[in-house]
Amino acid sequence: MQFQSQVLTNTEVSPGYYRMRMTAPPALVESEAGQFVMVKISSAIDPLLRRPFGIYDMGSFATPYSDSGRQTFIEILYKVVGRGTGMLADLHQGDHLDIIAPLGKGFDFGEAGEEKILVGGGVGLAPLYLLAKELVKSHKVRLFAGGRSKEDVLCITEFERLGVETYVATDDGTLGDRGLVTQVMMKHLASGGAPKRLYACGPFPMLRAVAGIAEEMRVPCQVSLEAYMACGMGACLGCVVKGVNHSAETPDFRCVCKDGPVFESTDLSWE
Amino acid sequence: MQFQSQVLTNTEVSPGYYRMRMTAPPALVESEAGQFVMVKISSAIDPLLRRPFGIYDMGSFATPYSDSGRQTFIEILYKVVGRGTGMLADLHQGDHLDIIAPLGKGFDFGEAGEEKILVGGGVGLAPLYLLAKELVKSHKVRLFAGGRSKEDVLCITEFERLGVETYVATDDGTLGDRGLVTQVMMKHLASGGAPKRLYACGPFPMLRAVAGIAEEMRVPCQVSLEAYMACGMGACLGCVVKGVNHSAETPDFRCVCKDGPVFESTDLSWE
Amino acid sequence: MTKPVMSVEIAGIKMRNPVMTASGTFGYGEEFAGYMDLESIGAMITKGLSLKPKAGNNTPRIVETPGGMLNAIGLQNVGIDAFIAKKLPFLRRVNTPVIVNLYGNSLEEYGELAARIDGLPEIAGVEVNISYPNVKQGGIVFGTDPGAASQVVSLVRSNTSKPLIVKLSPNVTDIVVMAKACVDAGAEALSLINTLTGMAIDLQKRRPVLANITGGLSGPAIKPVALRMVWQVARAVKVPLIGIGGVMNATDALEFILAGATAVQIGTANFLTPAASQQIAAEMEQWLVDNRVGDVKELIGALKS
Amino acid sequence: MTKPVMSVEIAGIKMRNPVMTASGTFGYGEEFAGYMDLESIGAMITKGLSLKPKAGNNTPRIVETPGGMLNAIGLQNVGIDAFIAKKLPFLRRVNTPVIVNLYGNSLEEYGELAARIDGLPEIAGVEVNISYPNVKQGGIVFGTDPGAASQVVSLVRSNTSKPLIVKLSPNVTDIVVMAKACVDAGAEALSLINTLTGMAIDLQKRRPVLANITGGLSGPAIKPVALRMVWQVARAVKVPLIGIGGVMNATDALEFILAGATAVQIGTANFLTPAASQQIAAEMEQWLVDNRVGDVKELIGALKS
Ligand SMILES: Cc1cc2nc3c(=O)[nH]c(=O)nc-3n(C[C@H](O)[C@H](O)[C@H](O)COP(=O)(O)OP(=O)(O)OC[C@H]3O[C@@H](n4cnc5c(N)ncnc54)[C@H](O)[C@@H]3O)c2cc1C
Ligand SMILES: Cc1cc2nc3c(=O)[nH]c(=O)nc-3n(C[C@H](O)[C@H](O)[C@H](O)COP(=O)(O)OP(=O)(O)OC[C@H]3O[C@@H](n4cnc5c(N)ncnc54)[C@H](O)[C@@H]3O)c2cc1C
Ligand SMILES: Cc1cc2nc3c(=O)[nH]c(=O)nc-3n(C[C@H](O)[C@H](O)[C@H](O)COP(=O)(O)O)c2cc1C
Ligand SMILES: Cc1cc2nc3c(=O)[nH]c(=O)nc-3n(C[C@H](O)[C@H](O)[C@H](O)COP(=O)(O)O)c2cc1C
Ligand code: FES
Ligand code: FES
Repeated sequence: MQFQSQVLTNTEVSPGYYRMRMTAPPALVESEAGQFVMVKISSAIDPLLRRPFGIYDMGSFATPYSDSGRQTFIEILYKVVGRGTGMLADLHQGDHLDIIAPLGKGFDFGEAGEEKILVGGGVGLAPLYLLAKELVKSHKVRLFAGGRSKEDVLCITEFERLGVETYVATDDGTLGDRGLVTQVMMKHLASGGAPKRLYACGPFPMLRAVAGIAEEMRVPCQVSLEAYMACGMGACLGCVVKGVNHSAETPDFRCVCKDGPVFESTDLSWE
Repeated sequence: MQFQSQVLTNTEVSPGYYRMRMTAPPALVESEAGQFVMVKISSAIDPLLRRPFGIYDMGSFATPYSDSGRQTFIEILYKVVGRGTGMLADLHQGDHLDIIAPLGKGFDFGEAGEEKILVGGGVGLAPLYLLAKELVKSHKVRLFAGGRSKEDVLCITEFERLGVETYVATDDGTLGDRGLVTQVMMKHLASGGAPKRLYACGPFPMLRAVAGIAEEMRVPCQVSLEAYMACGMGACLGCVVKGVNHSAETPDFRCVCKDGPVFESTDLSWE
Repeated sequence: MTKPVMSVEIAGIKMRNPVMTASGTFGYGEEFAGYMDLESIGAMITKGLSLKPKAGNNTPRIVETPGGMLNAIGLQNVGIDAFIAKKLPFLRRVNTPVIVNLYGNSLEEYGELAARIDGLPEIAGVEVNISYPNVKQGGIVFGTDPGAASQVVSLVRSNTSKPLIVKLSPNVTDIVVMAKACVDAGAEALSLINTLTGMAIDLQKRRPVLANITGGLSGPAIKPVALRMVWQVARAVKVPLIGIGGVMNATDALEFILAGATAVQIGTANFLTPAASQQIAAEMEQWLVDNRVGDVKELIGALKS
Repeated sequence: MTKPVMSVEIAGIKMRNPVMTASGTFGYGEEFAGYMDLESIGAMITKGLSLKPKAGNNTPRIVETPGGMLNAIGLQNVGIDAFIAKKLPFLRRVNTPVIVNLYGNSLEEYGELAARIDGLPEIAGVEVNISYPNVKQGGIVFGTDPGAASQVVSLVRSNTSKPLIVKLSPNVTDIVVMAKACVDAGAEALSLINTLTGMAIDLQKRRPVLANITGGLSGPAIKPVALRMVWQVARAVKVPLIGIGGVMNATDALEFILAGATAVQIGTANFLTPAASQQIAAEMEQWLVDNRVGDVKELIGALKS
């Protein structure tokens, strides 16, 4: 669905990281954890393309201005990395955005009661929050959050409020354990019981490491990927990744936008 | 001079017409009536080129935030005609603009004591206000303001507050006399004494008519022209108009941006 | 006022309005069904189809540039047979002409492709892509050499009786020479332009952004070049033209028509607004109403110059 | 860290840094003196000069396009003699190399122009414009025909001993062919690219916007095409290249250098920010410091691909 949205809040939650809440049509609360939005940041031709962001949270609040008495909103959590996100960070309450959402395939919640592990690197935490919100209803959930430094570890309090057990790792040791989040996770998993499902979102090397761990532990693992996108709906074929059956002769390309962004780790080629 | 400016106010003074006040460095109060500014409306590449606007007013106000205790400002009066002016109209207090000013040659005030006539068509009134402010110090000033309809006649009260005698003409007769502003002017001039100098700004046909009247009455006349501009400083040669000596063999092109925008009417070719 | 006439005809293909979707930017149509009414536009053109399925290039395949984008998809497509088996059944149910965009690695492949679709009633016409700049083998030669282009067009012409449109590359010294060669060889209409060859560089990595190094530039940035070429070709050939390049709204579309195009194709704009083609057709109609033009055909080549 | 080396040399012209101003976008230099330090950049190139003063085209001569602008100034210039008499004295006092951009209506005029400036010590070099697309007579032919280009370059070469740069048109099928023809005929350096030929239309008036109908497209929109051409030519010829087309900031400039340019020219950007060339040179130096590059020359053609 394409719709016009208004910025409600746009707050810097950590240096260079923003959390933005914006209005959305009521149908948007049906979005699945792991789905994403494509945002046209300016009605001008610069930047030309929409920018993709995972849905961080959604909900509604009471307002006298809507017929139903409630206003639906969605939230994104984003890092300023270039021109588009830089312009996004400059927006104020009341500014307009043009959004296409919800897009892509979300996470599979697995079976009730099983323990679930979430692994997030940096802003890769974004789509995991909505997932956690759902999972805690019927599962024990642990989160391993990694980042380069303490500024890159986001919204831990929000996860803890959900009742998620959180572990933090930073490359420089300024918050939580020092080291890669996957190393820290392995240490903790070695002591506790084996989880039943892994979910990961973050940089590609981290995802590959998590996929490897899942393979070793023989547990299912879903990863959420990023790719440079033009359309977000399977039309441009710009965002492809190699599927597990890919070879030069028998191409197996999958669209991150349409077949993903969430994939079973075993469906992808990890070279 | 190129400087960063902040919008102070941006008000719709008539449907489709806005008056914008923005901060400027102290040196800008030295600008001459008739000079103009080039505004970069967005730091993005769309719109790419700066847009030219006459300086409508300038001054300073007391503020605790500046070292000198005062903040200099300039004002423009503009009509929304396309993308650039449309985006300008959307700006709010505190938004940033990149400005080059002052540019071009301003009006010549002539001799003290002589009666001066100003003729403005639509938003062509803009540069005449600052001129009037100066002229009223030592001259009697009359203004003939024209427009298509009553919405297109701007800021008359402001001129009257300066002590300028104003006459209004509209094409449809919804305000003042019905007819072309030049016709109305001729009627009034026939009755009063002959003025000593004419100043005009507005659409080209109006300027040509005023130039013709001036020639007949043998009084000096200055006109302020518009042209599509890229640089505003004499570098691109995009904004030229034909000078009085122009012919195919002996080209006489003048830059509106640098040789103007104010010209003696007798210096131009009016074909 | 009565509704203006919006219908046009290209090489015998009757379209309800002059708005078509450009090859490679509209998937196989079905991707857009949830966003717009596929029966609101003039025609749909498929992703470029080759004889065998093609994997396409490695990623990155796309990158934004000022006012445009570069793509080097490398013609990833399911191949003509899978298209016929899996994609055409959906399109068959849509009451809008479907034009297949064909791309051959060799002269023979073009001929074979044309023969393969000749008997299919649900295909309204063929757009031959001789201009694809991203695939090293062949493509660029057919698109920039009048003799080679002529050979391709003749062969396709003799292998199918479908309406035949040829899509031209802008990466040439003289587009008119290419246009004439194609028309002389049997093209009944010309589409122009395909993408301009360009490149983007990642300074920090000191690498080309695209895995393919160069790619095709599309979007608003190329509109002035496309308009110029349509105008030039319109004065040199008699067949209908389809204007392509940076059409984002009805104004852009009508400019192409004034320059001499009978219809336009919407490319990059589909990525920004999935319903762009439908919206543009509707806005064009409104413009005709507002400006008291009874038939869009009155505007074809109506530029005063 | 010690300051990085910013100096480069083009055809024997020593420049303090690789930033030059492009012909036709920097007036005769003096227009910019109030906005920047003319001694902060590598070189200045004059507005295109012809043998006789030229009136240029009628207006409108310029129009904005998406991410760019079209111009059809028509080479309005004071003529070579008035330039020498009236404009050069100012430039003589500025300690920055001045390169004259020359444009002839005929082969002979090119030769005559070259002879006219040969003896002037204040002129550091010549940039021959064979690519001007706006003047019907001649220009476009020299710029798109390798044989004609070769003739012009040979004649200029034999009429002056000044460093000889040739500026190429992008409106060709194969820029490498043109580049090689010019180098073989004696060009010691190549500037690329000049503007892409384009057109803009005023829908309401149903007229071309420009009085000249077509014009030259410049600005950010053309950067991908320019980068691609610099990269192609860099791999084919040995002479230094000057990259031109949409350079707005130091990142753009350094991208051209990675693609194979020894220097860049700033064109349209001068209109947006009169001190653009000075700022870009300063930002480039800062980038070298931040990225620990000791000499800008290390980056020439350093693209990994
Ligand atoms: C499905 C999906 C979900 C995403 N969710 C989030 C999110 O929740 N929060 C968040 O901060 N970011 C998210 N991203 C990444 C985000 O889209 C990019 O950071 C953003 O588009 C960069 O825009 P820019 O204009 O600031 O960067 P640019 O100036 O365009 O580029 C700056 C850098 O970012 C890289 N980049 C640009 N576009 C993308 C892209 N589409 N994907 C990955 N890298 C890109 C460029 O290669 C370049 O290195 C997501 C991406 C995808 C595909
Ligand atoms: C010296 C000078 C002083 C000016 N002072 C004022 C002023 O005080 N108030 C005011 O409202 N306008 C003024 N103008 C006109 C103003 O610059 C244009 O209206 C504005 O640039 C249009 O920008 P746009 O992006 O909205 O229009 P566009 O979308 O670019 O074009 C819309 C229409 O406006 C015309 N136009 C575009 N640029 C110019 C231009 N530079 N000059 C004239 N017409 C143009 C176009 O041809 C087109 O018909 C002045 C122009 C000049 C040259
Ligand atoms: C992602 C992408 C893929 C494309 N694939 C094809 C293709 O397969 N065949 C073809 O003839 N043109 C292809 N094109 C070119 C478009 O059909 C069109 O000619 C071009 O994009 C210019 O139009 P635009 O500026 O409206 O996008 C492709 C363009 C894009 C952006
Ligand atoms: C207004 C204008 C006038 C120009 N005049 C000339 C000229 O006289 N001679 C020439 O060789 N190039 C001329 N050019 C081309 C520029 O030098 C440059 O090659 C082109 O603008 C691309 O660079 P840019 O994108 O940085 O502007 C002109 C360009 C513009 C915009
Ligand atoms: S982003 Fe276009 S296909 Fe995925
Ligand atoms: S606007 Fe560039 S010379 Fe006047």
